[in-house]
Amino acid sequence: MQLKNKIRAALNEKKILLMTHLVLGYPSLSVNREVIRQMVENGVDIIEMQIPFSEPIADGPMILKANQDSIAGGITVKECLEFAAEITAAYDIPFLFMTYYNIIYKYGEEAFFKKAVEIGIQGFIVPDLPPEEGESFHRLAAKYGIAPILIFAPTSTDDRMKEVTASAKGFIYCVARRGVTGKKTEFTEDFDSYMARCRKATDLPLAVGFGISGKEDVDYLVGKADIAVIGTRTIQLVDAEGAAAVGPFVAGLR
Amino acid sequence: MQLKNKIRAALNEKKILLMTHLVLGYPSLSVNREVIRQMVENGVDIIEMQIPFSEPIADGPMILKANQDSIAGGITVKECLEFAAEITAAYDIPFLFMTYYNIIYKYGEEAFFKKAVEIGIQGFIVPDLPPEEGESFHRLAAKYGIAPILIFAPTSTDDRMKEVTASAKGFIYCVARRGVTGKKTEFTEDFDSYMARCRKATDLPLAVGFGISGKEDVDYLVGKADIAVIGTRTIQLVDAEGAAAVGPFVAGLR
Amino acid sequence: MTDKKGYYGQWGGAFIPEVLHETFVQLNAAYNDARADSAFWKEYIALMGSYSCRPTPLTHVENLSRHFNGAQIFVKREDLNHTGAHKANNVMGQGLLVRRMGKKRVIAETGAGQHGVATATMAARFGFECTIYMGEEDVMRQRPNVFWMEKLGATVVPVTSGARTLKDAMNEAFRDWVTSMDDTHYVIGTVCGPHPFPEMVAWFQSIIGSEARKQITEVFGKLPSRVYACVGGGSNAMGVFQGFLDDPDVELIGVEAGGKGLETGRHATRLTGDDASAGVAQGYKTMFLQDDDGQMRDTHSVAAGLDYIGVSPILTDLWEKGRVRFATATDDEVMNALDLTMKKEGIIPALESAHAFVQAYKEAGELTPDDAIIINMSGRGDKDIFTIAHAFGDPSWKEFIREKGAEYAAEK
Amino acid sequence: MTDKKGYYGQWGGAFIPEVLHETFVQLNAAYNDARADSAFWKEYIALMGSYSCRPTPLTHVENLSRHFNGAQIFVKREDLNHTGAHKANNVMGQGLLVRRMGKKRVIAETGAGQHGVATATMAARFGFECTIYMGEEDVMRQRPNVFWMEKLGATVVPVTSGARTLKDAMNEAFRDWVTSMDDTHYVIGTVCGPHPFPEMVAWFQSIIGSEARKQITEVFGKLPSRVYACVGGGSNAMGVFQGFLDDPDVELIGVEAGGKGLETGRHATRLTGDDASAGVAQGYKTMFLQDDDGQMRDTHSVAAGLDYIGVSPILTDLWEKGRVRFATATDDEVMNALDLTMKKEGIIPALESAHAFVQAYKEAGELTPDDAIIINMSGRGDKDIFTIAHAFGDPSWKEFIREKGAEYAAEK
Ligand SMILES: Cc1ncc(COP(=O)(O)O)c(C=O)c1O
Ligand SMILES: Cc1ncc(COP(=O)(O)O)c(C=O)c1O
Repeated sequence: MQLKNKIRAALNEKKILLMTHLVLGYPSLSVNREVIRQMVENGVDIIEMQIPFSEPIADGPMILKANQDSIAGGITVKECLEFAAEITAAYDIPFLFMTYYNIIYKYGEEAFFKKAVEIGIQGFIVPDLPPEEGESFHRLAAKYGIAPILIFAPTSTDDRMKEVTASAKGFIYCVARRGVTGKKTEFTEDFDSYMARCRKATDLPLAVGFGISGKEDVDYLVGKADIAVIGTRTIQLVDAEGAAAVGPFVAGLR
Repeated sequence: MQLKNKIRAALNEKKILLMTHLVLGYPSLSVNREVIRQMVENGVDIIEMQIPFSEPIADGPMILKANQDSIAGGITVKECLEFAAEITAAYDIPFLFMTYYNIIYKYGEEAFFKKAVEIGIQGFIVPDLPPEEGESFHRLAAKYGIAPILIFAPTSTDDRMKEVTASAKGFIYCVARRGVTGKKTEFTEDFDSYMARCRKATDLPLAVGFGISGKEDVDYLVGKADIAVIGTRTIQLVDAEGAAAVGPFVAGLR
Repeated sequence: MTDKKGYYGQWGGAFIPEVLHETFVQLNAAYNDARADSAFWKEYIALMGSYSCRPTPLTHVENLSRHFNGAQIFVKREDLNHTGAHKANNVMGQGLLVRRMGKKRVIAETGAGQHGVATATMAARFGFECTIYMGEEDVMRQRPNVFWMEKLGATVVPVTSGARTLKDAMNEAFRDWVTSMDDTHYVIGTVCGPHPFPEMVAWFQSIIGSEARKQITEVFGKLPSRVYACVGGGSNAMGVFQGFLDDPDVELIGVEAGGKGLETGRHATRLTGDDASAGVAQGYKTMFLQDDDGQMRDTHSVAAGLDYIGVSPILTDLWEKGRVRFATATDDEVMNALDLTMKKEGIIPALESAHAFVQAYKEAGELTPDDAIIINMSGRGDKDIFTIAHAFGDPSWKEFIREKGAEYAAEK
Repeated sequence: MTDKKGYYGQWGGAFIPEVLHETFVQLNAAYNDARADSAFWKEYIALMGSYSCRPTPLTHVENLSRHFNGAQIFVKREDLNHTGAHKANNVMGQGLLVRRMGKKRVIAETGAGQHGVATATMAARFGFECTIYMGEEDVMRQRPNVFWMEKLGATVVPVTSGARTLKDAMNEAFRDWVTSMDDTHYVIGTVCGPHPFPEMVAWFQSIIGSEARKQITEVFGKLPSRVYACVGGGSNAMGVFQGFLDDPDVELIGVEAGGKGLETGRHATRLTGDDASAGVAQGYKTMFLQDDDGQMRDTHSVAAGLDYIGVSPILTDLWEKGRVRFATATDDEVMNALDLTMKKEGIIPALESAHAFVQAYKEAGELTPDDAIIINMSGRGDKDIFTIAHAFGDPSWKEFIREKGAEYAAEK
């Protein structure tokens, strides 16, 4: 089933879906494994697994550090892919790859898509690949049935949103504010009118990410967005309290 | 009696005269006093007393240091003049002042000449005052009957020697070589022809200084010059062996 | 030479986070406007003439020419620019553009600090706020430049992520920009990054080449046989090469940092040798020093300004097309060339620039006195005393620093 | 303006040891020949254009002009010369003269090291042997300049006599010269010393004023109301003033080093205040800082290049005749002016030059935007990082030096 349809179906049962994020290899694949278990068992709907890259320009300090520590720890793309295969086999929710374009480019674009299909990955989030630069990427995405998750930002004009939507599948990732991942977002009227513009621009479900850190935020997003994305917060949690803390946290979000 | 005539008279008795040099206040006036006594008692014919100056550009390291130490020790021009008065009163040989022009200029040129006459000084050696710059100086020298001792150098042309002689009285100070005081002079054929040129250029007695350090040098000068000038060597001697060593040294020179 | 906008052959592009899309739309518009407006270029030329000292001279180094007994060697003196390097051309140009866009703040990355000082200078002159990102490692190594940036009124932010050097500072500048783009312009320091930066920086730097072409024609009566420039990001090289791109008889040679030698892996050589491969990072596509997974590698050069993973997409294209030849100079060769240049001509190239001298010296003897070659001297070395004196291992310098250090330690 | 050859009013002359008489005869002849030969000046201009970057710009500093809400302030950018100061004008000119005289070796005195570096540079370029005399105190304080001089191929001789600073280095250079004059020329660093040096150095430096006059007329349409320059020996001041000496409406202001304040006695102020008196030393007659006996006093300034007992006889004459007004800037005022200039305009005056800025800033508000003033920026400050960072008491700088010092100490 297509990612978009899966999301639509899930939304029949839940007011808002939860998508979580983690960086593969940080602090280790075995901790990742446990974190994912806790997430899935506590009701997370979608998980984006970030394959680390040495130059993650769209990420804030926390995720940046996770990327770099993971690489410093010796993680390879191959290990990430193997791990992903294991995970998708174990759990029946959609898994996405989040990574920077160079990882895909170096692997070989088509080979990477093939591999993702083989693993059962449903979508890619590539924050440094705007649609104009992704011609072959989008061709291959269509060919292999992988959803290219594209991004709206508060700085996107209506026209730009239209343009982006045209290449997007699955859902749209609405960046909640300017800046990078990791800082708290203050929800204001501006945010509401931004979300209204997003809704108008696309038929795809809307995920909201950047700075979503607790139940209050998730509650605020109900009715405005379809998916709440928790990124940095769970990494912080694992750093501070270990993988076991993730389950209760996730359970309390909704 | 005029300085020149005194020298001529003395040369009737000696093959060569000895002129020695010291820096007033170095290492102290009381050591100067003793050194002068030793010099006079051992047959020195003329003594040049250097009033120290902070910028003695024509002097080498040893005399330079003597100048600067003397000033650092607090010597004043006034003390130098008083000391000179005491010395000229005590000994019956010609005494000269050697100093740089600024000392005279600052004191007041005419006042300085007056004072020198009062003290009984017979001549001035001012190494940074070429005749062209000494118009008032030479007028005053004539007026007060003080001999302006001028300088020939190996670099002086015959014409220049003529020019210099025209303003000179007493004797000519022939610098033995290029450079500053203190370094040993090697006497070569060049030196002999230089001395011949000097002799031709002037009727005044010729003193030779710079690097004259022992009997051998003095002997060499006999017949070529009228006065041998010992500068740095006695300062070194006093530094190394004390004032008492000066007498025997001087006695052994001729 | 672009097929697709912002591409040079297969290289270039604008791989930017979506949040910057609008910023780039505006930047492209402002840049294209400025480029179409001849008054803008006139203003730029006037500014560089009255604030820096353009045209910079082309010095005929006769002693070196004789020494190598070959071509007449000419040196394009970018070291005489205000702030001491060609970096001034780029920052002052971008400064004019920022004023045109009505922005009030600039940010920049810096490695050695040269571009940081230039940007801080420009910001002071234009009255902009200024934040400079600099790897923590570099902040410590290049304290003199940090001191000047701060004195010029800039805030210097030490970057503690990654290798804590240039590329990380660049990433960090992007992170600032995605927050602050409404009033802030990111002044990239070289002909790299997402479109329109490579094209824009190359445009501002083209002032070097157009001057040099005019000057060599005047003093030598004909074009040079070869033109040498060091290549970090590639801005000084692109600057001088543009004067001669359309003259097929003028050979253009880019010189990369060979560090401890290609075979050691401790270098920053992208287009000579086989250590680099195509990739996409920091917003553009070029040849990067990266591993098989696409992770960027640590690089090394005695010259901080050449110590970078990527290279201008425009140069990569010219390399691929065979228009620009690339060569490599090791740290040791650089120190020797520096020494010779100082002693023979009284000029002190920056360590970066000295790379170009190395290759020119290797080749000068292949030509005759009827030929001319131009070396682009991108900057002056006296700003690098800590690095240069250290690299020469000068004992008196070390003693001086020891004593100064002890003096300051005693104050604590 | 000279009655007697080499005199300016009652000042100047050539108080030289007899052994140098012939050397000066030859020097005067060579200088007069060169001066009469228009090809010589043409060659000089060409050299300064191709090796240094003359004409140096005249920068309109608009931010500062607005800040003081008075005259339009223009800065003559001698900092953009090769080696970073106006000293280049003098040494390159003397270099041409040395070549003309057929001598093979040059010597020079240096205080801060600026003139030493310039001379070493010139010597490298002309292929002369080079010895630089520098007070031992200064060798220790100004190690970076010593490093460059040595790298440029010069021998640096630490002078251990006297106060072990500039004047002692000058005496020592004379001592070398009286031995070596046959093949050696003494490149005096400023408009002082025995005739023909003041006149000759002023001639070479006049390039500043003739450019500035032309430039201000072009960009401002009329002459400036006032021209400011710092005065150590007086060469940069004489350089720029000569462009306007015959324009009685242009007021010329020389700014001396006030050090810790005139009242403290720790300064180097000859023509402001009453601490100096007429004297003869170092070969010429001028106002010297000396005691009642005629012994030279210790001087003080944060700017090593102004820290000198004497002053150009030409300036003393212009002062006596009322053509040049003199003022004083204290060390503290200098640091403030430096700070303001960096922050407002992105230019870093040398500590010496900053003295001129101080006085201009004090007076700019007395004039209107229809008036222009010119500040001669004799050199750039970035060469002085050790002094400037120290004078600002910058804690990070001190920490940096402590760490570097510890690193080098550990190597022992
Ligand atoms: C003096 C100098 N030359 C060259 C470079 C290298 O940059 P690019 O290749 O962009 O000219 C730098 C960079 O900092 C530099 O400071
Ligand atoms: C930058 C600078 N300005 C001024 C001076 C003072 O010299 P003058 O008064 O001869 O210009 C010096 C001397 O070293 C200097 O280096």
